[in-house]
Amino acid sequence: MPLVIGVTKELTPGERRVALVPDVAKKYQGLGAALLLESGAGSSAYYQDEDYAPAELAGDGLSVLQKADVILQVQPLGVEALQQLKAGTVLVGLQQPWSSAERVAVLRQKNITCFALELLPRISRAQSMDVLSSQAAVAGYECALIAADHSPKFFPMLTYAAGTIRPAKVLVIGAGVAGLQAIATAKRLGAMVSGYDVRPETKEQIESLGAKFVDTGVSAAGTGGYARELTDDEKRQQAEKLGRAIAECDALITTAAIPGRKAPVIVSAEMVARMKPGSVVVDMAAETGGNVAGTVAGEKVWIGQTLIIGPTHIPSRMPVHASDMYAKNLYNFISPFIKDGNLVLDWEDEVMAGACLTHAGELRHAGVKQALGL
Amino acid sequence: MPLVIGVTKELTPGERRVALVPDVAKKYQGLGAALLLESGAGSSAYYQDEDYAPAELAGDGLSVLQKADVILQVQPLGVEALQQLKAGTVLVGLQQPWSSAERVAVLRQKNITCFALELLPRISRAQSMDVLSSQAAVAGYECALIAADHSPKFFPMLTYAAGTIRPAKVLVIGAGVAGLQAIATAKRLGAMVSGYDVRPETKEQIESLGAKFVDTGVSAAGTGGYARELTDDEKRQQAEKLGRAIAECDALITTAAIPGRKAPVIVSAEMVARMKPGSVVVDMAAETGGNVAGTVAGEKVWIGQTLIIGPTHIPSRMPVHASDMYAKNLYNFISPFIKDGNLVLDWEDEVMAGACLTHAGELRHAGVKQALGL
Amino acid sequence: MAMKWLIDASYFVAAILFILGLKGMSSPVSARKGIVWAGVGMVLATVVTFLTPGMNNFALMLLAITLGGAVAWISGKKVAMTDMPQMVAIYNGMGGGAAAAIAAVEFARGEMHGVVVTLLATLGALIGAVSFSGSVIAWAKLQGVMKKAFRLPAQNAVNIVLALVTIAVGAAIVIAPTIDPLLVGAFFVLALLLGVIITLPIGGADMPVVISLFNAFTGLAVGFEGFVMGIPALIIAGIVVGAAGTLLTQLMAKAMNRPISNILFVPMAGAASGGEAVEGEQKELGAMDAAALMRYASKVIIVPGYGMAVAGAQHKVWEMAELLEEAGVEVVFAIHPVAGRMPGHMNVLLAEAGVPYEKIFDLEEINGDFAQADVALVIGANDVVNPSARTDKSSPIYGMPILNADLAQNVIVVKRGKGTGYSGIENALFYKENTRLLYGSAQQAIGEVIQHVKAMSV
Amino acid sequence: MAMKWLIDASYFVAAILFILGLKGMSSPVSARKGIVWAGVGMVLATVVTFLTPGMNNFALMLLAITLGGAVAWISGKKVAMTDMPQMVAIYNGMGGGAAAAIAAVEFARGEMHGVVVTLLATLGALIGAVSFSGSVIAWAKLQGVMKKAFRLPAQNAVNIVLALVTIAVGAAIVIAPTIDPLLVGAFFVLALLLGVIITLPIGGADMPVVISLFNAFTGLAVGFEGFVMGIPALIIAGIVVGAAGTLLTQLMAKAMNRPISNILFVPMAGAASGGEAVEGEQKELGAMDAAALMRYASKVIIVPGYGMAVAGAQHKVWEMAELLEEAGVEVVFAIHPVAGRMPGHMNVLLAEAGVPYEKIFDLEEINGDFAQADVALVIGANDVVNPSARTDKSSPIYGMPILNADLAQNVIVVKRGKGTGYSGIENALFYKENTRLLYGSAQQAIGEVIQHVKAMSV
Amino acid sequence: MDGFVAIYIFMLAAFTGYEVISRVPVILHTPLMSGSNFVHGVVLVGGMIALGQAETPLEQALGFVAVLLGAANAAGGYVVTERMLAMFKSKEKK
Amino acid sequence: MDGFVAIYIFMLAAFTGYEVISRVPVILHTPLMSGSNFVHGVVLVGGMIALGQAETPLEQALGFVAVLLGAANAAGGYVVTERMLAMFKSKEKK
Ligand SMILES: NC(=O)c1ccc[n+]([C@@H]2O[C@H](COP(=O)([O-])OP(=O)(O)OC[C@H]3O[C@@H](n4cnc5c(N)ncnc54)[C@H](OP(=O)(O)O)[C@@H]3O)[C@@H](O)[C@H]2O)c1
Ligand SMILES: NC(=O)c1ccc[n+]([C@@H]2O[C@H](COP(=O)([O-])OP(=O)(O)OC[C@H]3O[C@@H](n4cnc5c(N)ncnc54)[C@H](OP(=O)(O)O)[C@@H]3O)[C@@H](O)[C@H]2O)c1
Ligand SMILES: NC(=O)c1ccc[n+]([C@@H]2O[C@H](COP(=O)([O-])OP(=O)(O)OC[C@H]3O[C@@H](n4cnc5c(N)ncnc54)[C@H](O)[C@@H]3O)[C@@H](O)[C@H]2O)c1
Ligand SMILES: NC(=O)c1ccc[n+]([C@@H]2O[C@H](COP(=O)([O-])OP(=O)(O)OC[C@H]3O[C@@H](n4cnc5c(N)ncnc54)[C@H](O)[C@@H]3O)[C@@H](O)[C@H]2O)c1
Repeated sequence: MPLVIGVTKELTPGERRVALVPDVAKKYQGLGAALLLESGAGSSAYYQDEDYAPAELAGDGLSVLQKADVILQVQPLGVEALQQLKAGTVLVGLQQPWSSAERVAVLRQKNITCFALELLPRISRAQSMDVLSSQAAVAGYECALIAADHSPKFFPMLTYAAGTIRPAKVLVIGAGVAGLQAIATAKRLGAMVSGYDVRPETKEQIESLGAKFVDTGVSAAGTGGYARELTDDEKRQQAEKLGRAIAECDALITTAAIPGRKAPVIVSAEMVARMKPGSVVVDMAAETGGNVAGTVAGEKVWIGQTLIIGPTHIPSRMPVHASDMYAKNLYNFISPFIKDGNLVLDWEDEVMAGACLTHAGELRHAGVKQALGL
Repeated sequence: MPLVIGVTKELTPGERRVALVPDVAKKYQGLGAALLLESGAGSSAYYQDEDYAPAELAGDGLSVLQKADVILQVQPLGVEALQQLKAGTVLVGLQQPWSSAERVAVLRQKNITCFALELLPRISRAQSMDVLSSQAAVAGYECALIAADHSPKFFPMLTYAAGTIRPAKVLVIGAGVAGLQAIATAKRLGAMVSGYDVRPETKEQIESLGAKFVDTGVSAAGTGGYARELTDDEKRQQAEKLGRAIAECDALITTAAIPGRKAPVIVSAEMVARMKPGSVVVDMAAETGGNVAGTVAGEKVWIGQTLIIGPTHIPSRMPVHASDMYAKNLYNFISPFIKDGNLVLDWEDEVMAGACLTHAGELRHAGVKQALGL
Repeated sequence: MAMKWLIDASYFVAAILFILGLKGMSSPVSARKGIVWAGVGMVLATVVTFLTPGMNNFALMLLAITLGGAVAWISGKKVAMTDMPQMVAIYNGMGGGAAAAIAAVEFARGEMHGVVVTLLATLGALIGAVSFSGSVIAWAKLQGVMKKAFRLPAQNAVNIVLALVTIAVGAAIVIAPTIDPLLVGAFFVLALLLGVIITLPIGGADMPVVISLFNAFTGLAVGFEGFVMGIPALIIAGIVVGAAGTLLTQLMAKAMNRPISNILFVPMAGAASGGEAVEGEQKELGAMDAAALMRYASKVIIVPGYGMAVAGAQHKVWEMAELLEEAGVEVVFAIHPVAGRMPGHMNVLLAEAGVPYEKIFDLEEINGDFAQADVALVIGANDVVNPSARTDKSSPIYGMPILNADLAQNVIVVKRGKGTGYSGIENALFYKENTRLLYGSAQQAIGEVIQHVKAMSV
Repeated sequence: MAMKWLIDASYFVAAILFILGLKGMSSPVSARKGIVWAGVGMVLATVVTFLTPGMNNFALMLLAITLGGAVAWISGKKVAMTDMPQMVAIYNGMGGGAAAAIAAVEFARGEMHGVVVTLLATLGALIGAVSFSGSVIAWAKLQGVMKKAFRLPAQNAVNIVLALVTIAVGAAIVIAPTIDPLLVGAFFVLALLLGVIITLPIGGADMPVVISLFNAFTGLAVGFEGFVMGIPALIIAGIVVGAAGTLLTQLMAKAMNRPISNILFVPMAGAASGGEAVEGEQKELGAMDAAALMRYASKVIIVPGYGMAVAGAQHKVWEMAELLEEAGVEVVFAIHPVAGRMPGHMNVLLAEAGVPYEKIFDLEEINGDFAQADVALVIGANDVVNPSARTDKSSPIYGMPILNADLAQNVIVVKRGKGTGYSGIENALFYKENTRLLYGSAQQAIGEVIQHVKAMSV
Repeated sequence: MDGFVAIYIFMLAAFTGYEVISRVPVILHTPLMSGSNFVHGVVLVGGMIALGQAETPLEQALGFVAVLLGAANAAGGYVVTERMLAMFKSKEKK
Repeated sequence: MDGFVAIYIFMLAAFTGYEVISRVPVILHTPLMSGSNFVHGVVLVGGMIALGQAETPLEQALGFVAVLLGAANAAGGYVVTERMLAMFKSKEKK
């Protein structure tokens, strides 16, 4: 009996991605694995059941959960779904480990081997498995488009028969993967872009895209490519300098995040109040609380004459490519351990071991253990 | 008593532009004219009443209509509003002359001098007054953004850690002012763009933006920069070649128009059916019937796995700059006749005379006369 | 002996300085150093010549030097910059005259050794005399002293016959065992006449080429007389100038697109020029001149048009602008409201090329600046710089505001040929006095300009 | 008389051909024509020499020519391309030897007229002999016949003393009223020894410069012997080569970043080289070499990295690529999945520069092609071409797929200095045999390359 | 001087003259013409020697003319060239 | 030959040599070195004349060496240069 890899429809509302795309399905089959797909799993991302052939199709998600040895998912499975799994099932996908106490209990109890790609060590070799990066790239691009689309102004400079329109000013706060992508996209559209981040090395990175760096004199270099939280004093200084840049811009895109925590609030209500009429804010961090005071996740709110957009499920706005990237990341993560139709995990592998949330009834990840108080 | 120039809130639902912006208001005042502004007229375009100071503010539109000598408007005034005007009032703005039989009757009866900027002769000197061009530029840009925003794919090429995403293919049909702008914007975003138009000179123009021209071998060069309608045979040939290009693209933007007529239907239901799952169509001509079979103005409809968007009031998506451009166009049209606070029309002026719909009780424009059967 | 050695050595150094001087003058960077070096060589050679043993007539010599030198120096200082070409012509003619006079002295002394020396002396005399009288005519024409272009009925035939006769007389002098003063006299008269006859029919526009040719002639003549008198400094300087001058003449003729033969030999069929365009002629210039004009300008305004878009030349244009800026030139872009074929056409392209927004100005912002610009570079634009929009009521573009490119000191227009623009009308700007056309598709033409700008910035 | 005239004229023509030949060889376009012209000149000069009146020993002469010519011809044909430098050295040494031998014959005949001629003969002999023995040593070292670099204790002092003694003996020969065979013999021995002693300590990398120097020496020696024998063809060819060779030596030394004095005079302080980097040295190359390598390549793969982004060099890079393509080179871009600092970083930049999508390949598509590429041009990339990712388990980038730039025939790396990349680790690729570093910020470095590519495409 | 030596000198000088200016920008054509015009002003030296050796009044007269013209050539050539090249001055400093 | 004439020739030839190769791309350094090496192979002519005039066995021996070495210089120089330059062939045709 070869390894059965299962994929279900995503149940989270607003989620349109799928953890397996036809191209990648063929590769799994090439490794000798059998595929079990809930019928219509890819349809929200425009992938048709027949494209996955010769994967086996299941009429409902339940049978997939019950039969599969490995389950690929985008959003974490709910507790009920987890209860359906065979003992020893391997789960691969995003698991929101920092808010997973209840799920972890079930995972341990059912002896499920759960890989949380949020925990993936950020080493060079793991880049091709890094769903956070790939989905952040999608999100950054989308947020820039949302900003341009909602702005009541042109982004590019435009000389026309009766005059000249100066280019819009776009400010991007947080220059991680998503922020840089947003900068690049806004630049492409012709806007005058500045970028800001607490990590000092981002200055060169922002400038390498032809944008300006807003220098506040505050640095928050953390470890592993992530940022640390700032002290209050630093926050005040940052706020002062940033406030000015924010007041000047026509569109503001915020992408700041600190892994495992609520997103930092960087743009205060007072800053928003100083923005120009008709300015637009896209808060990419809305789902984790938002970088901007007043953001409501999933809504567009007006604060004075400023529109604050708090988009959620951003990669789902681009399900075809977001799924494609996601599925390839998962494949790169798990495929080294599939040999001749069998899954042989190698606990010596630092990437695999590092991304493991639970295995054999244990919560394996120290950071998560601490965060959940277990 | 100086000339009073009046501006009211636009009443048409969905219209967010305003015919006068603060910068231009100052210029009118510099010519000695007095301004009468309905309070809040600019607010939908983010222009505040106080920015127009020292214009006089009127609490309601009615008093503006009754007092002003010249009224600047975006959308044509309704019959009721027209009834309120003083005899001899001068109207400047878009008038939808081809569907204005009822309004023309009132205009004539009330001896109103009405300038329809749709009728503006397209000569070089008049380019700075050409609202069709300026608003088309806005619309073209917006349509490209709408397409990008709704596409489930990346427009640009993107190499990331687990592979490469090829750039999206965008096809723009109709390469007038709006079409070229859409091409330029899609190019900016990194898509592979092709363009198509019946006028042969557009080939060079499309290529001058770095896009490809889809050659169908059909030409429909008309007079005055506009296109003529095609014969059935030509339509068939065009359809054949175009069909292939449409089936290949990820996003389709249509902007084809023939002035004074319903927009030509270029993309048939059968062509839409051949499009790829997840493809997006933005039909800029939706308001005048659409270039695509199945377009519904103001709605997004799914035909199979293809999303067809029929946006309306497109320039209102960008009211700040659209109003700014529009207001400058109007100013360039009417200001040459304002001297020391008086309006002195010069009927020798070919641009002014050419744009006149009614004056002194007469319907002046031969083409409109014919079209309305008067 | 020591004196002779000193003199020889000085001549040697002078010769080197002349060569280095010319080398210097062939690059804008070192040109001024070049003339100074050559000047030092000249002073050295002149001063040591006074030390030559066995010389007489020092008073006369000093008088001649003072007189000739002073008059030339003062007139050279005073003359207007625009009259420079004729001054070069006349000074060059004097050099040719001097060479001829030296030959005359040698003939008068009757001391020539051998056929070769006589041959060289005669050749030098011929060339020098032709250069002398020809240069005088060239000067007279350019100076306006002589107005019309005189043309003999069978100009070419007359030229050839006269030349053959002169050469025959010269040959007779060389062959004759002793020197016959009559023959020599006739020879000089013929040679002088030849110079006049050749130069008379040549028109003003071709004059620089002819002057350059006479310059090469004088060089050769000096070189030959150097052989006769055995002074290597004269030989080297003369021959080097002769060779350099010949090349230069070719280069100049090429830059003007006129083969030398066309200039010297009058075309057979009737009158030459005759206005082909109503308002003058489109004057071409090469990429190198365009490059030099801009490289040594203070301010350049670039006016892009639809042609730049068609050629896809925006990247090249920006590269050129950057190079010019590196060289200290102020470069800005002027965008006309309706340049191209859609609103913002030029913006899209310039953004694509990476031109920063601060360098882009619209019509209202920039129109006052053209008068201060050294060069307006119009790239594939036509209607938007057509001055008839200002004045000609019948023009289809009458009333459209235009970019005042015509007010710049120099206008360079890059286009492929005589194509009109969107409105299909002629553009008087292209025929203006201070306008030059750089023909070619913009991408390639600007590419060449770039190459030359780089060469000038080494 | 007629024969003498024919011979002289032939020498004259040969001299012109030599000059034109060298001129031709200084541009890639005409280089092959150049050697052919020089060859024709050589044959002409050799053939007419047989006609010289009053010559004997024809049999010996033919034998020597046949022998020397045939051996050299055949060995020249057979030698591997990589062994060319030592062949040039040895042939050059033979030329020097020939010049010295001619001087020896003249000394043996004892017929020298005047101090100047003796001086020239002696100088020629000295230079020729040094060039001869030095070249032989250079050959031996390059060929591997002589393995170690011999270095005397006080090398520089020994060199100077030996040179002074040799010159003193030479001076004695010149001053002496008659020629003393003993003195002459000693002189030649000393001169030969000098060549050996100078060359012995020079390392293999510096050899080309030294060979070029000896080449200039031989030229001068030939020129001097030409003066002695009164054969202008020798004078001209010799001196022209002497001057050209001197310039060339300077250019080569400059291209290698080694002043000539550093090469000839051993640095005082102990051993010279000494490995500073673990796995070898980073070998620099100039923009001109980079340009030439790519201009004459068939296929170039460009690997852009974060450094290109930092430098904002994308426009320049694409311009260079276009120029190369015009010259017939196939140029493609290879984008590593994680080049830069965000997904698609390189895509954004290349799109901005206008690189068409068809020219952009990702890792999987292109990795097989590097082995067929003549040049891999790595621009500001580091980690993504680091071969340690393949093999070194301890490396932080172990396991990351990399672009196989190291498989290309030549690798050119553009970076500012010894900065590491994102992972902060050394890159063995930069120290590989076939890798050359072009230092500088990418924008400026590629700009220079462009300039040189253009110069080569005239 | 020996005939062939003269020709060699001629040939080499011609080569030198040709090479030295073979890559001159058009903007320098006129100054360079003027500069080479100055250089052949060295004919003055020939004139001086001719005049210095002149004995008869005719010879003296001709010699005088030669020196006069030569001096004018040299002096005028220098001044004019110098003025033309002055326009390259400001830029050189940058 | 007169001393100063010799120096003039020297000077001019040096100028010519210098100018002729002053703008040579690095890729041509080695071929050009080889080519100029070939050119001074004309020393063969000197050797031939020396040998042609040789009378004593010593002179003959030395002359023989001169010709032998000169011929090797010329022949070897040509072949090697020709081979090096052959790599520019394919490109020229384009
Ligand atoms: N901006 C808008 O919204 C808009 C819309 C519609 C119409 N227009 C009209 O378009 C015109 C724009 O003026 P413009 O000055 O930009 O353009 P233009 O007047 O159309 O002139 C373009 C010039 O470019 C030259 N050209 C074409 N291809 C070239 C190439 N590859 N390289 C170099 N030169 C090339 C042509 O001359 P050769 O053939 O000799 O090369 C032509 O003279 C105006 O009349 C305007 O009214 C503008
Ligand atoms: N793409 C992504 O999504 C992403 C995200 C995060 C991290 N990363 C990491 O980033 C790295 C990308 O590799 P890479 O090869 O592109 O870059 P890299 O390894 O960071 O190397 C960049 C090189 O460019 C040189 N450089 C810097 N400025 C320069 C300039 N102005 N001109 C010329 N050279 C310059 C530096 O050397 P000098 O200082 O000597 O000039 C340096 O060696 C990988 O390690 C990848 O894992 C990628
Ligand atoms: N080595 C690897 O393999 C690898 C892989 C992926 C990402 N990375 C690196 O990790 C870094 C972080 O990536 P990410 O996008 O996942 O980060 P993220 O999503 O965790 O955070 C986004 C950005 O917000 C910034 N930020 C946090 N607090 C802020 C504040 N108060 N004000 C302003 N900005 C604030 C962070 O510095 C970060 O740049 C990136 O620079 C990326 O290059 C490395
Ligand atoms: N001379 C001037 O001053 C001036 C001013 C403005 C515009 N113009 C020119 O007028 C032209 C039309 O401008 P517009 O944008 O107002 O046009 P429009 O909005 O009337 O039409 C849009 C485009 O649709 C095209 N079209 C019509 N039927 C079609 C079909 N069946 N298939 C494909 N395409 C079809 C037309 O050719 C036109 O290009 C433009 O090229 C513009 O350059 C000139």
